[in-house]
Parts: sequence; structure tokens; C-alpha cells
Amino acid sequence: MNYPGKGLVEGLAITARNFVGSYFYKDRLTTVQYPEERVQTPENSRTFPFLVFDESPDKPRCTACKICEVECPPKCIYIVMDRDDKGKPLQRPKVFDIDISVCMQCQICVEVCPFESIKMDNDYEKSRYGRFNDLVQRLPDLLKSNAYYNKIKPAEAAEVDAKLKAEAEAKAAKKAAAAAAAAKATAVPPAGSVT
Amino acid sequence: METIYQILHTTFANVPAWAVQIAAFLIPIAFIFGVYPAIFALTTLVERKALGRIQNRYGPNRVGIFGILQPLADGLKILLKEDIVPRVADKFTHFLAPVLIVIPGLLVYLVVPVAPGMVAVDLKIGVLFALAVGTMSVIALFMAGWASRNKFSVLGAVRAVAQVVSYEVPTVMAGVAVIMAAGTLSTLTIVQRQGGGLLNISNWYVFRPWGLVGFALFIIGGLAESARCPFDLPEAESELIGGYHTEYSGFKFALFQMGEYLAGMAMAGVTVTLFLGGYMGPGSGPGLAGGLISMLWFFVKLAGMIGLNIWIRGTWPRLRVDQLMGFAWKVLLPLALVNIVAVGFWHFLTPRPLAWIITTGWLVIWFLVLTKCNASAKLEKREYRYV
Amino acid sequence: MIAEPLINSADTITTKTLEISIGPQHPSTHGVFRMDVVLDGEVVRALKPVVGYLHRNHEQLAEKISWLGSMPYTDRLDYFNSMSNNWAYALAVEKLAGIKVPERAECIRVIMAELSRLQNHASAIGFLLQDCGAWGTPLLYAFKEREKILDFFETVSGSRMMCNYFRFGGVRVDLNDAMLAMARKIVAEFPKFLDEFEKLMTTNEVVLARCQRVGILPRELAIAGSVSGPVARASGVEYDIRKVDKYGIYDRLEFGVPVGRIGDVYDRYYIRVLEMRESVKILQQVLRDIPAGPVQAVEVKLRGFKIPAGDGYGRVEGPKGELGFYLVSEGGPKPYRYHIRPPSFINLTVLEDMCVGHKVADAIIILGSIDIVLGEVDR
Amino acid sequence: MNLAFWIISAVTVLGALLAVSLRNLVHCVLALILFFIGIAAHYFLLRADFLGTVQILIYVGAVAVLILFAIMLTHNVTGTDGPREILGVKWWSGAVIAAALAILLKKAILSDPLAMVLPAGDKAQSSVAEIGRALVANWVVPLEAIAILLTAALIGAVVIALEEIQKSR
Repeated sequence: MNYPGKGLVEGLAITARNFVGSYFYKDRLTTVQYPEERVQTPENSRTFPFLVFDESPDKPRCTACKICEVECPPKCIYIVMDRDDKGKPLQRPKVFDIDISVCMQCQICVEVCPFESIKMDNDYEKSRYGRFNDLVQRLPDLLKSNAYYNKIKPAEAAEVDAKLKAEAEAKAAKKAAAAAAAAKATAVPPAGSVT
Repeated sequence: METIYQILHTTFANVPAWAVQIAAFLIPIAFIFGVYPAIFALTTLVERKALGRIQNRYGPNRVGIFGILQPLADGLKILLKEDIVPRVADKFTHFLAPVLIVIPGLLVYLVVPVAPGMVAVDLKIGVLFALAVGTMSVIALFMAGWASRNKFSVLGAVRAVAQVVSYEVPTVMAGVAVIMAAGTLSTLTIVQRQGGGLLNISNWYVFRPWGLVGFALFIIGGLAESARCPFDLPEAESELIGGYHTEYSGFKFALFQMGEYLAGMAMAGVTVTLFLGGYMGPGSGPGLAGGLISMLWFFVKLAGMIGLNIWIRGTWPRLRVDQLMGFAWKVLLPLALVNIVAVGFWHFLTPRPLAWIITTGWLVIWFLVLTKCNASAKLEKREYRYV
Repeated sequence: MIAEPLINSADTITTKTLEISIGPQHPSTHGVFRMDVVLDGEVVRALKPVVGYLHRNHEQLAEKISWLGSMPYTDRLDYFNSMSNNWAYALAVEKLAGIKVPERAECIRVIMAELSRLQNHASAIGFLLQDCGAWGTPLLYAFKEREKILDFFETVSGSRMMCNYFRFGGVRVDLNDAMLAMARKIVAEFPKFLDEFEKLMTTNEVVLARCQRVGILPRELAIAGSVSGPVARASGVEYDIRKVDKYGIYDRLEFGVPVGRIGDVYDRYYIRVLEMRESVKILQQVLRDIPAGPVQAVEVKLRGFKIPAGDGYGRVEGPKGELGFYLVSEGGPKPYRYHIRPPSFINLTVLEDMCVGHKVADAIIILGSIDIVLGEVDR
Repeated sequence: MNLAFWIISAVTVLGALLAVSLRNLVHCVLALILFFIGIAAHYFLLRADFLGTVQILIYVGAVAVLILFAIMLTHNVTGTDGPREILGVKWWSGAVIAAALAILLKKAILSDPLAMVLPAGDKAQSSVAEIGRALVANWVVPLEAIAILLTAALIGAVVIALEEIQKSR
């Protein structure tokens, strides 16, 4: 039966159902009261990059190779390699700045980094009062432990650790093989010369 | 006012007459100034919470337990806001407009009876006074729009004036129907005429065929006059940003909001008085207890009407200007005139069932004729083919 | 083009026209967009769209960055659906470099593009009804559904709107079972939202009065103005790139493409509702039979990725219309020329022909029915 | 009672004077509205409440709005751009006519004291019923004539509007 105001009345019925429903069904009411309740961010979520260190903050995985500085589309990373007093470059960054007002969280630096040293954080509360130097994250702010990385992204961190461990073993095995070979080489000549 | 004068005179016998006279005059005024702005403050909160719940979210619940102190917070915030007056504005008119918009809203409550004998001024021409004062807000709307020298405001003001003036006519005509049935213009006697019957309810005018049509006309007229959805053309955000109150900020803007809400509640009050039997309800009657219950009934009905406004605001989009005008002049006005004729039948055809049949038939026929001849909003059959 | 100031609408009284500019800071221009409107009373006599407020020099920038580097910038084009923007760019590069995409990656790409079409169309009709004056109710119902889809995008790609999820030759992250279950739940609940929305708005008399016979775009003008997407299909143009190019695995999926007849605001609204129902059908089919396998072509190097010299044009049926990328490569790691065909910008060119003669309120709705996003209009 | 009368009369006269002397046309109309409200207050003072309400409804609600719309169509509304001479030749001719009118009306104004107009009882019956009966009883013919006039005016407005719509389509 199609009376003139039918559409209007049906619309009212829908809003009434939502109004009443929001008191009973929890799925109808989708608001999360932010400061008290928090939405649990999924594991893959990414906000700003951070640097991973294994044992202590002054030995980060990063070797200041500047690949991420080159590949970063908005050019928001600035690296200066550390040199000891005689000028010989140490495989460590002295200055590593990320300007998070420029960074667009695109995660390309993470993909191109060969040493698995830069990863994406998922802490989104990074608002600051100052606009210029507060928003530039220096090396001390960026460094976070591998344990923290495992805490926020367990699956990904486990994968990375496994890969690193495999590489380390491969290198150790190669070094062992090389050492063994070198040892054999030194051991054989004396025997050879005897006969 | 006379009943309060008698009560006061008897209780404070020794006080001189003129003092009692002034007191009898000031108490209703204090009641109006106290209760209705308080209801306005509460309505802003209830509206935001209800709209929130309709849209599956909470309303304001940070200030106070369930957001109870939100009106207080809004009031304080708007008091502290800077009051910017545009340089090119016409200073005097710009200043006067918000004042003039609140006055009609409050004046209407003078004639709205809250309990038996409890009406601020028992005017013999109550209904006419309420509707006449409603038109005064037109001037304030125009002044606001014209004084702010802003193209959008002028567009909004012209729309507001056209809308209020053209919806005033069907509303007054619908009021005439009730006046004919009740025989008087005084709101107090209208409400008394709707009393009696089963549980004080069956005699309400809304249960008469012509009363139902009048009630619908009054609701639509009320929505249009206070520029609420679906007729909120004057301050349609999507087109005219704020309409006539774009250039107002600070407390002047709050006065505009108050004026609009009070006008909306005033029309709701008049609708309740004319059609829903004012303070008549199962327990109402003279005397202290009966008076209190009847007051409760009045405010419950008022809340119901305001709730309907909010409900409609959360659901329907708004009409366009020409459809709005067409609807008023081509549908509402003929319906109102037809309604007056229906009351004529109702009055002169004494046997009740016969009166019922004829008036209902008459109204239904006209309703179909009207919807047939301007059937613009019909769902055109649209077929979509799939490629 | 601005009409002469004095219009003699009645022989005695000459009324002046009112020139107002709606925008760039205006509640219903869907972004920083300005319309210089000449009004005679309430009726629109002339309308000139003014764009360029959100120009970010994206195409020039892309010539300075590596091929992969400008993938995150495509998220910012039509910031409502970054997934189909990524797909258009990835498709163009794969066509140019001749990269083959594994089967599972193609299925994931269809899932992501169709999900982004759902949330784009839901928000588009939500905004359209918000412009009609419904106080946020339809918009928030649409946004409730959109939230679910954006949460899924965040779980998969890491960010809600700026996904940067597609790579040349596949996608960056594989969908594990939890993510697939989440997608199935979204697709299962979407028709319920659509039915409720239709009952709320489609037969609402005020919506009918406001949207029917308003802003009619004739079929010839749509074709002449090279309008694409739902706006063109509402006017009767039977053209959908998923059916024409059959890119990805769309040739194996059966789904319909709704085509209207009159082409007014109501048709554009209802075509989007029907398209959402078709997208749900597509998603159900793909989610049912998604195969296992790699998600990234092996031979694509991350750094130093070079494309042999030549040019190519890859396009995708985005929710707004035909989104195309024209790339010219001279063999280096950076593109020589990087041009985008933005559907919103081209759909905007017919705005004036639709608005003249209507009221101001209609001009706002017609703009809303085209569903433009300024990131894509200004690039 | 007299004090109220003098205050309201002062306000009404002030409204009238302002209506003719202000520069800005819109302000003049607002003063005119003040004048209309003053007259309505007079009616209420004389217990003619129906007439007072109708005065507000008709003059303030409709006529003033009509004048405002008419002003919208004029050009120099703010009165700042056009030449203004208040003490020109027109002023003198106006004053002479006013004086002549005053002499003619002198007899009527001063003939009866105020008391005569006030009805006997202090709380007079509302005049609505009597006005209604008078209108329908012995003033029926003028009522019907006015009704026809108003309908003609309404139809005229519709015709003009239709013409304009035909032209603009």
C-alpha cells in the first residue's frame, strides 16, 4: 500500500531502530572513548620509523650506508657517518635525523635497508608543541631495542631475527671454513716440506 | 494572573494591594523567564545526544555525568568568545537583530496555559496573539540578514522571510479551525473544552478528523516557522553557510540560537494547547495535586513534540526553496481551508457518527485531490539495464 | 563568460545579478574548490569552476624520484581509494616493463580494489545526502561501514588511507587466514547496511523531490566531455574498463555493470548503490576461490629498477572513473614523463552545463553527485 | 492610566519622527515598525485587544515586510550616496499643510476629555465577539466586497508570477 508519505515514515522507522538499537546491541554503537579506551592497533600498522639496536644503544645495527637517505621519496632522512679521532670511518652513524613533519610513513626505507636496522613503529602519539626542532627525531630518540621491536611486531620481528641468525651462522660457517682452510694450508706445507 | 492575585491576596492579607498586584504580575514572568530558557538549554543537550544515538554514537558525555553540564559549558564558552562585527556592517541594526529575535519567542508563552488557571495573561484573544507575535520575528531575521552586508546572509534572510510569511498563512488557518470548534479565542477555555471524556483524553481535538489534519498542519507550520529540518532553508549550511547568522559570533550567536529554539518550542506549546489538550491528562484537575499533575502532563506533551522535531531533524533532508513555497501555497493552504469547512460540517451535523463519516470523507477526498494534482515527488519508475 | 550585469527579467523592474563565489573555504565543495556563480535571484545563470588550490606538483616531482618512490605519492591522488590508484600505476609500469603478476597477487588486487570501491561509493552517497540536508545520519551510517574496510586496510597494509600496498609485479604483504576471515565478515555484513540505507533514503519523498530531474547530463554531452565512471553510466554510456580492457582477472568474474537512462542526480545516486551490490558479488566470488602461491613476481629488483626505453598507458576503472597513467621511460631508474588522467578533473568540466538554470541548492547537489576529490583534480 | 498613555504616545511620536528623518532607508522602516507597535500599544491601552493584535499581525507582520522588500529593489538604500537636503523647498510646503490639518482637527481633538472613550467598567468585556457579530450582521456587504477584492489581488499576483516563469523558462 503506497500512501504519499511512505518513504518519509520508513526513514523515521530506520532512525528509530538505530536510536533504540544503540542502547541494546553493542555492534550498533561503534564509538571508542579515546583517552580511556584505546583501539588495539593491528600488528602491521606503521607510523614513523625507528632504529633497532641489539645489545646496547651505542651499537645500532645501522652502518650509516645512506641507502635509505637516497631512496626516501620526500628526502626526510639525514645521516652523517661517525669517524674516530684519526678520521677513519666507523661503521656507525654519528648523526641520524628523521624529520617526522616531512616523513610520509611510506615504509620504503624499511624495504631497501640491507641491514634490517630501520623498522616502522606503531606508536601514534607523536604530537609535539614545538614545530621545528621538536619534530626532528634525533639519533637518541630513534634508537629502540630489539626487545621493543619483538613486543610491538612479534611475527615480523621473529622473521627478521631468524633471517639475521641464519646470515650470522652462514658468515660464521664461512669464516670457520675459511679459517679451517687457512689452518689446513698452514698445516700442510710443514708436512709437505718434510717428505 | 487573576488566580495568583487571589491566592496571594488571601495568604498575605496585610500586605498593601498594589504590592500584591505587582507580585502577581511578576511571578508568571519569572516563571516564563526561568523555565523556558532552562528547557532550551536542556533541549540543546538532548538534541545532540539523541542525534548522536540515531547515528550510532554517543552524544556529549564529557562534561558532567552524562554530559549534563554541557549546556553550561556551551554557555560559558560562547560568553568568552570574541564578538566580531564586520566593518561594513550596519552597526545599529546588526546589534538590534539578536535582541528582537528572542522577544517574540518569549512573548508567545504568555498565552500558553501550563495548569488550570495558570496562564501568564488570560487574554481573550490568546490564540491570535500567539500567532501574531510569531510574525514579529520576521523583522528580526531580515534585519540580521541585511545588516551583515554579506551576500550569503542576504540570500538567507530573503529565504527566511519568504518562508516564515508564507507558512504563517496555513498555520493561522489551521488555528481558525480550532477556534471555530471551541468557540473562543482564549487558550484557557480551549483547553478546558478538551477536558472531560474518558480519562480526560478522548475529548482532545487531535482525535477529531479535522483536528488530526489541523495537528499535522500545525506541526509542519511549526517546523517551517522555526526554520527546523526539513525546512531549515535560511541557515542551510550546504548552500548558505550560516544564512542570516553567518556574521554573528559570541553571545549574539547564542541569542540567535535561543531565539530559534524558543520559537520552535513556542509553536510546539501552541500545538499542544490547541490539539493535544494543553494540561488535560488522566490526573489533571483544579487544586494543588491536580495542578501539579496537569503541569506534568503539559511538559510531557511539550517534550514529546520537541522529541518529534529532533527525530525528524535526524532523518529527513531539506526541501528546496521553490518546493517549500509550492508546498505551502499549493498543498497546505487549500488543506487548511478545506479543514475549516470540515469543522463547519462537524458543528452543524448533530448525529455524531454521521458527522464523523461526512467530515472524514470530505477531508480524505480533498487530500487525494491535492496530492494527485501536484504529485511532483512521486518515485518515477526507473529501470536500469546491466551491460 | 560572466553574464552582463543588468538582466531585464521583467519589462519594468531590472534586477541586478548577484555574483558570489562558493568556496574555496565552503562546507560542501568536497575540498578546496571554488565556483564563481552568477545568480539571478536563486537561479544560477553562469558558473565557473576554479581549481588549483591543492596543486602539489606531483607529476614534476615523479620525474625526480625512482619508479618505486612515486608509488606512495599515488595514495595521495584520490585519497579516498589509494588501492585503485596504486593498481593503476602498477598496471602502467607492468605493461611498460612486461612484468607478469602471479595468480594470488591478482586475486588480492581485485579484493583490495573492490573493497575500496565499496567504501568510496558509500561515502559518496553519504556526502551527497549530507549536501541535500540530511543532518549527517546517512553519512555516519556509510562511515560506519567504511571504518570496517579501513581497519582491514590497516591490518593488511599498515595504514588506513595511505596504503602504499601494491608493488610492480604483485603486492607487498600476503593475506594470512585471519585477514581473509576479516574480509569475508565485511563482505557478509555489507548488504545489510545497503538494504537499511536504501530503505532510509531511496524512496524518501524529499530526496526524490530534490534529486529527480535535477542536473541532467545528456548522453551525447557525457561522451563529448569524455566523462567516465558512474557519472557517465548514469547518463546511458555503456563503458566500464573492467569489461573493456578485462585487466587483472576481471574476465573470469561474472558481474553486471548498471547503466541508467536519464542521467540526473537521482540516477547517479542509484547507479552507485547498484554498483556496490555488484562489487559485493565480485568480492564473494574472489574470496571463495583465492588460490595459494607467491604474491610478488621474483625478477623485480627493489633498488636500481630500470624500465627499457618506451612509453605506455595503463588504466583502471576507479570508483570515480577511468584513472590512467601515461609513462615515458628512457631506460633510466627515473621516469622521463609521468602523466595522470584524473577522472574527477575531467568529470568536472561538464559541471556548468548541468547547473545553469537550476537553483543554488541544486548546484551544490550536482557537484556532490559528481563525487570529486580535490587531490585528484589538482594533482 | 494617563502616565502609561503619555509614555506610549511619546514612543509612537518618536517612531514617526525618526521614520521621516533618518538617512538610512532601512532604519526609517524600523522606526516605522516602532510606530506601528506604538499604535498597537494604544489599542491595548484602550482595551481593544483584538484590534491591537490584528494591528501587529497585519502592519508589523505583513505591511512592514512588504515595505522592506520594496526597499530591497531601490538603489541607494543607505542614503549615503545620494544628495540630501532636509531644509529644502519641500519642507516648508509640508509644514503649511500640517498646520492647516491641525486647525481642522482641533475641534475633534479637544472636544471630549479622554474619559469618554474608556468603557464604563474597569474590566471591559473583550471586543472580539462584538466585532465578529457586527462584521457578519450589519457590515456583511462591505465584508464580502473586500473578500472579492482580496481574491482578485491574489489572482493578479499569480498571473504576474506565471508571466515571469513563462519568460524565464
